[in-house]
Amino acid sequence: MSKFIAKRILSVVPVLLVVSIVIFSLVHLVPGDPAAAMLGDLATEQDIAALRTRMGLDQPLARQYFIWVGNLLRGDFGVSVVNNETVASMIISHIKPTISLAIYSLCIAACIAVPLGMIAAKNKGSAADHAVTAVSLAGISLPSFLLGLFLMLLFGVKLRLFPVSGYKGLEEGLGAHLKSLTLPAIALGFMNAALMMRMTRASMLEVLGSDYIKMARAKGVREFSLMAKHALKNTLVTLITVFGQSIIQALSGAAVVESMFAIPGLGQLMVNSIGRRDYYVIQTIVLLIAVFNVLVNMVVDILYGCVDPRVRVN
Amino acid sequence: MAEKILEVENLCTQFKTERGLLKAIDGVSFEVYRGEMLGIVGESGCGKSVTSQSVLRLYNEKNLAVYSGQVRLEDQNLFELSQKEMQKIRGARISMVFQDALSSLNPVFTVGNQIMEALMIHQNISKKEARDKAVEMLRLVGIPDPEGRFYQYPFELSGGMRQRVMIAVALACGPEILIADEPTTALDVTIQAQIMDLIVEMNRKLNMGVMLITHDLAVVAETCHRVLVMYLGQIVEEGLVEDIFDRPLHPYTKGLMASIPRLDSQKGEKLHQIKGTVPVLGKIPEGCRFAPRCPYAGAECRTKTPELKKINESQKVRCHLADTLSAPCA
Amino acid sequence: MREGAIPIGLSYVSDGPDEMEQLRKSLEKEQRRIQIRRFTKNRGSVFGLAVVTVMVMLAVLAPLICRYDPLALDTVNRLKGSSAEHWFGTDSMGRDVFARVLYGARISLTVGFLVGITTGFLGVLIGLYATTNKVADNILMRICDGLKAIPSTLLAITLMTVLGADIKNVIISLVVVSVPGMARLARGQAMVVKEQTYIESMKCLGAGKTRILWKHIAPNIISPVIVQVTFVFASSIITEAALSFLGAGVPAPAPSWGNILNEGKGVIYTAWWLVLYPGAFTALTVLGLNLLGDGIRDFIDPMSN
Amino acid sequence: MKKIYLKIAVLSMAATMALTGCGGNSASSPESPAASAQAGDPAGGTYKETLHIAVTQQSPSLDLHKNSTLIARQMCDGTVWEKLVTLNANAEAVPELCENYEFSDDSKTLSFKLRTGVKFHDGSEMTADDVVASMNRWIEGFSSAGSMVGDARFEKVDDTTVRIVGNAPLILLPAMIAGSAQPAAITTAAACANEDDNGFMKDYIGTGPYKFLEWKQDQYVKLERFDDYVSYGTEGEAMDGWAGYKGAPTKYLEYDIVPDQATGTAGIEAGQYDCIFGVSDDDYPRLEANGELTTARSQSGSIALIFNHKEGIAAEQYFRTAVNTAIDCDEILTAYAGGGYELGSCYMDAGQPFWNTDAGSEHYNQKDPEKAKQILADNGYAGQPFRILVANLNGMDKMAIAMKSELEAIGIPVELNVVDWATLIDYRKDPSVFDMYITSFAEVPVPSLKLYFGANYPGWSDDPKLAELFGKMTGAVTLEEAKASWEELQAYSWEYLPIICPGHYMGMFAWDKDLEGVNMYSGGPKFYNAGIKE
Repeated sequence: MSKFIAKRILSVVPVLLVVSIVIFSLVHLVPGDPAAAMLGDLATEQDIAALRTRMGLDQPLARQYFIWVGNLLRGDFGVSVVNNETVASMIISHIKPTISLAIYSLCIAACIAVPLGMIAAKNKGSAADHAVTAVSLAGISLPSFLLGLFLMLLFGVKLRLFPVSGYKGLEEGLGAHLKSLTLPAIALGFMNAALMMRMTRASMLEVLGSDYIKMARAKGVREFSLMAKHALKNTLVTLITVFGQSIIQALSGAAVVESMFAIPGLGQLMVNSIGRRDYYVIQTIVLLIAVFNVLVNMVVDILYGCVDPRVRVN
Repeated sequence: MAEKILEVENLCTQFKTERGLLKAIDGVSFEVYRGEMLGIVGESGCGKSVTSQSVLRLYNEKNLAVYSGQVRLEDQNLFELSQKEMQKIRGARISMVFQDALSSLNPVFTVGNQIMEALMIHQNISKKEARDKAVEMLRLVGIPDPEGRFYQYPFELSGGMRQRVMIAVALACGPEILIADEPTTALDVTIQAQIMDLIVEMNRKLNMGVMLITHDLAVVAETCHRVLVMYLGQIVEEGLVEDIFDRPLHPYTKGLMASIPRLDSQKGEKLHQIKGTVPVLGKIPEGCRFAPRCPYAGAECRTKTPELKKINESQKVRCHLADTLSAPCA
Repeated sequence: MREGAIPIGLSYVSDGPDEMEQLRKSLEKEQRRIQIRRFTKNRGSVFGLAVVTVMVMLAVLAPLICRYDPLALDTVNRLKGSSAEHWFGTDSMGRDVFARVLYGARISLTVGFLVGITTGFLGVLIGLYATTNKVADNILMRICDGLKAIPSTLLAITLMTVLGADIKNVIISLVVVSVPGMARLARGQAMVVKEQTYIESMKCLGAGKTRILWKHIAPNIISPVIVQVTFVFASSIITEAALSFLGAGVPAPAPSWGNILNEGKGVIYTAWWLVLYPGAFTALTVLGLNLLGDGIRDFIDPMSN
Repeated sequence: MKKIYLKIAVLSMAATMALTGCGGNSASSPESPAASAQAGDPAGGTYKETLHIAVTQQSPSLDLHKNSTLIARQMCDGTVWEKLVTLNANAEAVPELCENYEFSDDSKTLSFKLRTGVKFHDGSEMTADDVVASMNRWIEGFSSAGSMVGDARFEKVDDTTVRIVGNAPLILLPAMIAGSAQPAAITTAAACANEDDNGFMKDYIGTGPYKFLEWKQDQYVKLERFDDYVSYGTEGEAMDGWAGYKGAPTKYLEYDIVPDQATGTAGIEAGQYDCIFGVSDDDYPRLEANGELTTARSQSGSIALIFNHKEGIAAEQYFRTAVNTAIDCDEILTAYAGGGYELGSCYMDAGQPFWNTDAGSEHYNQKDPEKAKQILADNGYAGQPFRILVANLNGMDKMAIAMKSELEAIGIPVELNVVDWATLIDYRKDPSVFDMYITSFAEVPVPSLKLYFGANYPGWSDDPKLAELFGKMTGAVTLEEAKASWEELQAYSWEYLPIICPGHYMGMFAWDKDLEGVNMYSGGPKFYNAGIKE
């Protein structure tokens, strides 16, 4: 197992290399630069040019890349153009809302989707099944920003059940925290829920149609135990994959939802940073998400091994 | 004759499909006696597997299958039981062995666990007893090092081993009837023989009735006492092995027998073939179901459905021409 | 489906080779008939096909259906609700929303379609050639992994900022974002097919590499690719809308569903129709494509579900 | 000739302004913000502890010396930092941290007599050294100031006097100190020296009624009342523009950063914010009709359609004239802002009534496509495409779309290049990629800060007569003289067309109807006298 993990960790290196080169070149190919953004709307060209030189942006690109990577390896992520804050502290202050939002939306998704998907599969062709299928199709077809707008209009303005925007940190109380995140979490989680429901149903159907379920039934296993023991454990592999995908999706896809609901998370930081050409912040966030991506996939693979003995050997 | 333990009477199984109800088996009746081996043969799609699974009511009755007729296990009609009562029959009194052990054993549980499960469901015994018994079963079906194998997963075993494990699962609770649905099809020839030997041995040792479903006539000839020949959801001929192999009455049975390659046949001689193919279930011909492919079929055969008639003490046949064709053919 | 599938197979006793061939053909025909029936019996996929067809028709026939030029300004009549003249109302520059939504369908569907097709082609190309050379395979797959590790919306936004707002660039960005997934799929499938005996036998017969790749492997991996293409089509429509929603998609004044929505976002409280109609069209089209994709998958591979 | 601005003069003027309804503000609510700009009285009752103010963006830095972002000024100018002088309602520079200031007869020497006893937020007292350091840092960070004073710098005369001796008249300098995009905030000498790697101030220490408390990126900027604040005016008296007494009735000002306009609007309707910035024109009528809210709008700046005078078709005078003759400013601005604009040919905004002039207005908003066609035909226009570079920021691209449709009607093919703002800032440096770009200018106190008159500013209006008139204005010895030159300059400008100024955009705001004392003079609400009585 440790060999497997070590191998996986090592395989992160080429991925990160590719990601860092791609994102560095992209970011530096984008027209405009942070110097102009730092000086504001009415700054003169002279002032901008002077700042650019000061920031080392007139150096050759390759040199800038190696400087950046060198600093990264030393644990120095650089400094943001906003208020001269270090990228590390900026990310730390922005990652909390994103994590909260991701966990919240995943909880909503998983708690609803998995049982519903199983019920639908168990009662294939029933009204419940059709309802679940319809909801999951709607979810897959409804972009989060549309759903977000709708939720905001309905629950925030018309019914006033939830605040339309404005993030409340955990330090302001769990209730307020969750309340401020409910609408965005639904907007973000609905598509994941739909996907999970669909996958749960599909893989459950596949499992239920399998020979070993027939065999289990033939040896007299009770229906509940059939679902809860035989079927669920075999469905877990699919569920773990979908769950892993959803975590990545929730973290990386939060940009639109976060800026819509004014949640100061990583996604919003990223979109804002693109606007102000905050090179180091953009690059670090993308790298961070890439690392996270790889880590989640690794954890998923390890969990596979726990669930399915066949994977353990390979 | 030995004690009759299972009696199937006028069993019909219909499937709910996109095109409405589809009759997969139509009025099948037979008995199984204690200690006997009953072979059920026929082409793929003739309904032999459906028959065996209908006996255990394995098809989902909510949205897939509609059963009618009777399946009596010692005067108890299985079709009248609740699902709960049915669960007590399955695996305990009637067990089943499937064709593909790799897909039929749950991949995520150890083989020992799967045998124990059957034991713990039906017998009120402790985990430890169940474990010991499971190891015992593994030994019984001829698995070397049963203690070690106990903790292995199905994918870690060879095909023959897996099949033995499945037989162990099926026999764990000492059933009165074992249904073996093409138990050797997926195996190598040498392993096939070993598994068949095992089934025959178990049949003798445990004195249970075995329903052997297969399309391998050679296996039937070697192991079974009686044979049912099925065609398109009906039994077309029933009889002792000797009867069927030596004096087949139904033209279809004759065709089957003629198509067995024989050592004494001439090299280069073409094997016998039955003309045409099995029709789709939805398009069952009128009259005798075999008529379109039957070389002897006359006018009556195409309009009137024949009954399964008793020809002699042990043999029944479903053919209008049974009497005229009773002379042995080529 | 699997539970209901009733085994219909070849008899082990059968006819001669000619008849075998005939039989195979008739069986294939029967199979096709069953597939088509399965497709048409599935109300979802028929609905999907209908929605997509209607959308395409609306897009193609937009100039005949619309009374207004989608670009014609009429600032006096800005942000007017539905009326006999303007079925879907007008936007903040007085343009007819009905016309903009229909013409928007042209752009959104074109973007989605071209992204789907291009992604499919490039994915197969990369996937196939990745199987021919271990080094190339490693490099290509690492690049794919790298690109996949970057969140697609963010990657697309950045690409758009680099390339500049232009429909062509929207397509390029979305293709870059979706090709890695497709390439991985194609490669995986190709790897499986490659190991199969008939490919081995083709090699023994001395068939050229390119010939084997395109004539023998490609057709065998095309089914899952086609299914995936419909899903890329659908997701591209969503991503395009998201890009435009964030102001980095199809540039004004050309209408796309995303940039109509982007405009509507600012006035959602006064002019909800600017969000509702393009939103509904987007959701409906994506729904249609998803259903169609499911239908196609069942059609090609009934065992998949 | 000596001009001394004294406290008394300011007060009398303030009274007049109050009577006339306060010049530049056009508040549409029944409760005029100017009327309610009564100084808050912390002693006269308790006030809600924190005001939540939703703003749409945050600034890269709050260093006002070096950063020209509007939001930084809206939050901090006059609130955290004060200047030697500030603007009254007539956009004249009047004392704030000085007792008075005076020019020499040639207007080349400007001296300030400093107030004493003014406390910085770090507890220290303001000295002449602090002022000199701050003013000189400002000059170096703000190239418009730099180009006015050349290499002249502030110097300490005695403990309470500082002065600057310029090479040319400095008559426009006080207004620039008071109200330019980079106002001359006074901070400590130590804070001036403590800069980060990019040259921005690290510590935000001012003399204003609020001290900087906390800035959570993308969340909020929080200010806290500075208890040792010594105000300039007298308690209870009305403010005049930005000048006068600041009472700080509210303990905390929290500027919440809410980028999405619709979210902000929904938030104030749901009672989550006490005030929101950046209300869109489409939401404005609804908020105006809401009995719980007070709304206000004021001219916040002007739009500039800037021609490329260096290369391409727009370098031709006839072409610029034709474009200006053809366009319908009303339509262009409606497309951009709905009802959130005001027409007007004056380059300066309503907040600077002193500089208001209609010189050149006969060339403004002619909407005469036929005449424009004629001009094009007479000059042999061959159908070269007209490339407009525009950002999708705040819907500015809609102006370009409207122009495209208008210009194509007279036979000018228009190519739009819609980019994001940072890209526009980059692209506009290259004269080969555009013929016109669109930008906007926030209010400036003096016309010399209209950067587009400079030959080096992207657009490159390199015209001898324009330069001469501009020089005449900046070199004027009295304000009246400067005003006269400005009129001449604007009249010529409408012929030469360095830019087309189609009109002014409105800043629109809404706040809780119980919120009193919001200062609405120029550039958005200020809250140093605002509070909600409990």
